[in-house]
Amino acid sequence: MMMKWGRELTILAALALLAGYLSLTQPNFRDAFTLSTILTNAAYVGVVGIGMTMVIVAGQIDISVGSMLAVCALIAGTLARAGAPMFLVVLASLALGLGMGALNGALIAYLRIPSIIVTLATLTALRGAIVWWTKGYWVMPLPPGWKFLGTTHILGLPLPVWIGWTAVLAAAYVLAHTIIGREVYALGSNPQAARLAGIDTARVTFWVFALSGLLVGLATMLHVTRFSMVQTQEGLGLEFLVITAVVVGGTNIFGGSGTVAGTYLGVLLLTVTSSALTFLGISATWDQAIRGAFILVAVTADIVRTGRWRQPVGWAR
Amino acid sequence: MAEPLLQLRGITKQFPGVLALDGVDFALTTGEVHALVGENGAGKSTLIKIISGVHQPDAGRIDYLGAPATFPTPRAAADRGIAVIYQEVALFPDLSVLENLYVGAYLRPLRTTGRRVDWARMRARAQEVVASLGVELDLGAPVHRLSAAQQQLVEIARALLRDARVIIMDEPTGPLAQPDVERLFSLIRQLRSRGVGIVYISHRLEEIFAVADRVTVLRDGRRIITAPVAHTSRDALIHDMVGRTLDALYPKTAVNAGTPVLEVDALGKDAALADVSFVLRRGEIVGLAGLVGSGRTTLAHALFGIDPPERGRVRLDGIDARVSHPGQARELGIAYIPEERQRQGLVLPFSVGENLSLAILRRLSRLGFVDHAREAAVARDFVRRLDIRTPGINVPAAALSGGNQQKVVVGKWLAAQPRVLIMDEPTRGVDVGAKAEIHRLMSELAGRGLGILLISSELPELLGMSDRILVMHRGRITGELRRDEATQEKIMTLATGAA
Amino acid sequence: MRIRLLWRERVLIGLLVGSGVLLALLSDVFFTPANLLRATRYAAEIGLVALPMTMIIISRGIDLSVASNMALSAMTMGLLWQRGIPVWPAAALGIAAGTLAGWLNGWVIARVRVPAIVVTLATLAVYRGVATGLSGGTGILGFPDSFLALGAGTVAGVPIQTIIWIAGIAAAAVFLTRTAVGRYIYGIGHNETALRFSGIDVDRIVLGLYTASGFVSALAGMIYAARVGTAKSNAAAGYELTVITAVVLGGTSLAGGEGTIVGTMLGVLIITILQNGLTLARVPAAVQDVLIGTVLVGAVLTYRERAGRKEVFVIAPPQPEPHHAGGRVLTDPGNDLAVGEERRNP
Amino acid sequence: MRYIRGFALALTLALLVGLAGPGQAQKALKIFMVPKFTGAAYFAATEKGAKEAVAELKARGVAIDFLYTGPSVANTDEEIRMIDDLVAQKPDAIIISANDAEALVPVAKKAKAAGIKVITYDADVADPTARQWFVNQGTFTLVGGALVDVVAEQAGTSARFAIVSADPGAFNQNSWIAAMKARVAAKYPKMQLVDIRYGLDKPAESFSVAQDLINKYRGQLDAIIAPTSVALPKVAEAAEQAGLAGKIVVTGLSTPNDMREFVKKGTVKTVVLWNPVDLGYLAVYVAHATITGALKDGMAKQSVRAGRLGTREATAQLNDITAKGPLTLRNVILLGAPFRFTKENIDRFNF
Repeated sequence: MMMKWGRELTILAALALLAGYLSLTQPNFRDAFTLSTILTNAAYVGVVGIGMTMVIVAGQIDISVGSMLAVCALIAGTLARAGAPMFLVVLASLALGLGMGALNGALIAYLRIPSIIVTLATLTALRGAIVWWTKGYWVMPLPPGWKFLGTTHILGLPLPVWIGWTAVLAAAYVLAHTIIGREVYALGSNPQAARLAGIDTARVTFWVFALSGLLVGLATMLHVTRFSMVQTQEGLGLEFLVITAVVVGGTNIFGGSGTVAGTYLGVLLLTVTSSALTFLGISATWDQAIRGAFILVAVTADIVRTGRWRQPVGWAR
Repeated sequence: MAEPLLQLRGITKQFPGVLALDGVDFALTTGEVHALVGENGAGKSTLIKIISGVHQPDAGRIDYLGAPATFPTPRAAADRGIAVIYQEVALFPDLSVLENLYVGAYLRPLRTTGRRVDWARMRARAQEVVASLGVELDLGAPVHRLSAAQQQLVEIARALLRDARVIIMDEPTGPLAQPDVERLFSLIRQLRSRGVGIVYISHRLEEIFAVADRVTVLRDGRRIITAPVAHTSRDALIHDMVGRTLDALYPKTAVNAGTPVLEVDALGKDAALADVSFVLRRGEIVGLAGLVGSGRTTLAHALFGIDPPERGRVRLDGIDARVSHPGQARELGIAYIPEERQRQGLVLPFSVGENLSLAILRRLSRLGFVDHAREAAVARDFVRRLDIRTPGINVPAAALSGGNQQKVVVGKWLAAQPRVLIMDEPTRGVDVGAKAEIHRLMSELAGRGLGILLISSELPELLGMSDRILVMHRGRITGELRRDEATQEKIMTLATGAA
Repeated sequence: MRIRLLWRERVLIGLLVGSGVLLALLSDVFFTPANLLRATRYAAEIGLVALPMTMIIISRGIDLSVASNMALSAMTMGLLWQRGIPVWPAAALGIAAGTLAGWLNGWVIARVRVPAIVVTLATLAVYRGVATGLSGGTGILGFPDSFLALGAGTVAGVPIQTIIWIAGIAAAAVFLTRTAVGRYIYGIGHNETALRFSGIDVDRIVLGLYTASGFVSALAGMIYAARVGTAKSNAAAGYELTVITAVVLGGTSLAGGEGTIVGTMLGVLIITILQNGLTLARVPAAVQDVLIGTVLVGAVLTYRERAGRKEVFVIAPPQPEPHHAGGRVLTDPGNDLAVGEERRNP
Repeated sequence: MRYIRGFALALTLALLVGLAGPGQAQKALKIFMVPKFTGAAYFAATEKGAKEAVAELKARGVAIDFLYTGPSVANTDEEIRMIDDLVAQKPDAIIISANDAEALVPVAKKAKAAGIKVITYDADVADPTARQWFVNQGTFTLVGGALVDVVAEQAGTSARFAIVSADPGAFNQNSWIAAMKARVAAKYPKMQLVDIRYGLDKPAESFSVAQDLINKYRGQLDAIIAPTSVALPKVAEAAEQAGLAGKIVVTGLSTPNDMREFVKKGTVKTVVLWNPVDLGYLAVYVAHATITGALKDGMAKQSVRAGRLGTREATAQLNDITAKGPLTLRNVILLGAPFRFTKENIDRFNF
């Protein structure tokens, strides 16, 4: 058990250490509201992280999530402004995410173009399309119902946190205990054997990307409904943050293993680290260097912990 | 004889430029082990693929369970109870044993329609099957921690879980040590008694006599003969396979061992290698026997610098040598033909010529630039000397047969002009003709003064080719047998630590 | 010297010529020597960094930290110069810093065996972060003209960095196709284990590749600083994606083992002339982004269509018989079969 | 066969280009305008003003070939490359807002050397000799000072305030911050700047950084200034969600359109900015006057007539504070004093 959840426990320990230190030295960090903001900011990243975990476990990568999020956000905002009821807006965001994810998935699974190339292209092309279409104008003002999803509180925590947790738990269950979920792991672990075992690998790959898109659509709704306008710059650099969280969370970047729980803890750790820089008053100019070094140390430590670095040969780079 | 389970009649399969199968008949009855033999390229794999739904025959008919059948996809064949255990293990290293048993055919909970995986039911059934095989398997362990033999057990258990009526085993003993082979055979007999039909493919003829009921020989896409094994002999089979009479399979010539070329003194590496000492002389072939995991390959890797030793001394021609890296080993004159030919021995997409020159490319370079003309000359020279059958030196190594691929690996190391040659399972998966050629080559090289350390799990090969045999058990050498005193029983006694 | 091009390289040349003709029709300025030479100034930085990147991707690795390294080395140079060290020694030290940063990537990848994508993703943040931290975000300017000439000067009308780039292309192409280490790099991409078992010091080559990438990135960083006349921590932001796009467009396979310097050069040129020509044709930048994404997917799609059939790719002297080195010759029809395929012995 | 696919690709390219590329006008004054990036309402407002001026000039019989183009996201390198490409088309004037004051100097110099009139607007280049005129929306001193004054008026002269800025290397933002510090030192000695954080001009980062500041200094922070339009709405949002709307002063630089909701709700009482439509409008008039010679390079005591704005003085020297300390701006045309948008006046503006 220790072995199986080793990575998750390591992150949990790091998280506890950091949060513990902050709570002791910074009284305001202990505040319930601070905790709630951290959880809320982590919620949508965590939801995107679910999709990214699936994609990476399946042996692929998706760097277009940030651009997809911006597209979903802008179209959702535009619909809301046109008077569409909120449930329709949410459905539209989900459908749009699903559609863009399906486009990625179709190009990757059926036309067999490497995923990094496809999503690199959609990353650039979608962002270009946004600027072309909006000319930089933000979507606002938004109708009063817009912020319902983002700002309603249940038991002291905003709705996005609950939805995020539900999604993480559901995804953890689906990945661990359903046939499609297990097929994702099988595919990432040994694609050729997966084919021989009768798994429709193209179909699984397609759905992994489509689902990743759908989750981006959901994350969009958790994120932008907290604000009274949709900015065209939404989602910039999101892919970097999410991939980092997935890797810190212990998912093998080459596929086959990884958990949604690890990713969610990774997201939390990065969110708390980022807040810690402000709370501890660390000079913002060193911000990026510290975050990068942190990732390097976390991943290296894990590789040393599991003894992978001592393997003499044959370990894929 | 029992009822026919699977019957193939007049199966023909044409690939562009090659007639892979030409009107082949093949029958399998329930509770039968039917061996399929032939040289590489004879059509064995194509036949298997037709049975398992990978290929469709151009002509001929298949009857399965008494009715005409077609298998349009591997899945269709699998669903009807035809399982294949491939040479290269088709498992999922990251997943647990339990899960590997079920990938592609997960069980769902009874009485629900969901896509949920019913772990409890899967575990219960798996335990039942594993217990019925009389073996132990930790269902929770990830497969990458299992030994080759255990991984094969997983594959067999997987076939049984799917109620396989026909199990095709393609070179199943390749990665196994002798006791594991024995265990596999008893397992096969057990399956036979349950009424499973087994198609057994192997290059090791001894195994066919040990386990099979009938044998079919294919050559050049045609069936040569089908006969009960009791009515045939090794030599007859070889003759049918090769199409001519083969000289001795183990053409060992007697040599007078020369001065010691390699002296190993108390070599050690944590628990895997415990104070191993031995001497290898010029012209000598020393066999290294032992079970998988006994430390044979660890010893080879230590000597070759892949995984350098922690303790002990190595002397080459009487001079102390430290090998901390394979490049150093090469420069000192130690060569190593690795166990896994395709993974460790060859760069498959590289051409035959590029593979032959790989270890000596720097020697073929002037001022860092490769002298392509010299490289080509060297490559052609080795293709000729080792009789590597290839259309040319710029054909990718992947296009060659196993035996010829192995000759490329040998050629690569002979080009480096070694004084010590370590051969780790040099004839695994190599057909009988090429096997004899590799053995002849070993004798010839020893005759020219090379010291050869031969690691093999195939006892007849060790007995046939070695001047002396060292037996390892749990990281130490437990005994040494002269050629004239060695027997399979003595080796096994030492190898299992029973002595 | 006989140069035989891969099919995908011929596609790229077709694409280059085709888009060149179109752009010339759309803008009268485009197809003038002055414009094309000027455009190569921008190609040179991307193109230089793309050379070691090609080799790294062939070896089945990746270096995402190149652009950050450009900023870090330029910043190092700037800070040293600001503290009174003459510009050329400062530049040498800046290049040394970049080389060291590359070496550090290589060390963690080769010795600690952390996957390259993870290491360089982290150092992408670290190197730029250090540059920002050291400089506090402010730029340094006022370098002497002798240094600025590196980025703005010409020799016989040809920009200096273009000359450096062309020299780099020649050196890299010769290195990759003619030397033993070049061959090993392809081998590492195909099967690293087999190379280790052939006595080749894979770790040292990998270390060397990332160090070289650091060195070239630093050199490109100097050229960049000289071109814009400033050393600043946000220099060359996002270049890593452009470089990788160019390399992949040039036909190098991210799965390792396949790729050429000529292809990479064509990839860089196509991206450059598309950006240049489309700007001249007054196509908005946003549309250019969409277009370049489409071209990338389209090009890779055409390569994939042909991936089953391999061709000879050699730059080699004529040989009396079909020649081998570096060659990939097709023999086995229909070998896209599943596990356990028997190879026919002709 | 093998070339067909490549040809198809080229054809697709041709179609796309054909759709997007307008023809070129003949024999007209070519004026190109390159903002920092096109994806922002602020720059779209300057485009609006510029086009208004172009239309007026055309109505007066001046043939103008006007092009507004820039990188799609803020990117120094792409801006440099685009300007260099545009210079090759030999425009009569080019109007630039620099993503990076220093890095754009060489390309601006190159354009000037080629006989092109170079006008900077919104964000100047670091070397005044690299361009003819800088159309200044309001000096850093004026704008930074105005922001601090707003804080002093609304939160008292001993307020503790924090700043959420764009990027640690952003020259304009750093200069406004320097001007704020100078103003605090000179006029409000009891006022205290407690922290500066950076949102990297990304909405999500700006938001979480603002939240972290609010959470850390809970009850001890009187104001937050966001001198960047991406961060300001997110800071306002963070204040609202912390239940501090109206209790913590939020101000900064942004357009009335972007901030209208917050101003009407009272979360943000005052937004400081100049009129970007007027800025673009003025820039085109300055460019035109420079081309025609109505404005002569480097000469003091000139004025430029700018349509509905009337005339603006061309100043040879203007003292200002920047990120690099005090600086004397040269050859500047000042739009005017920064404007404060409040609940009362905000509906009069649409940009």
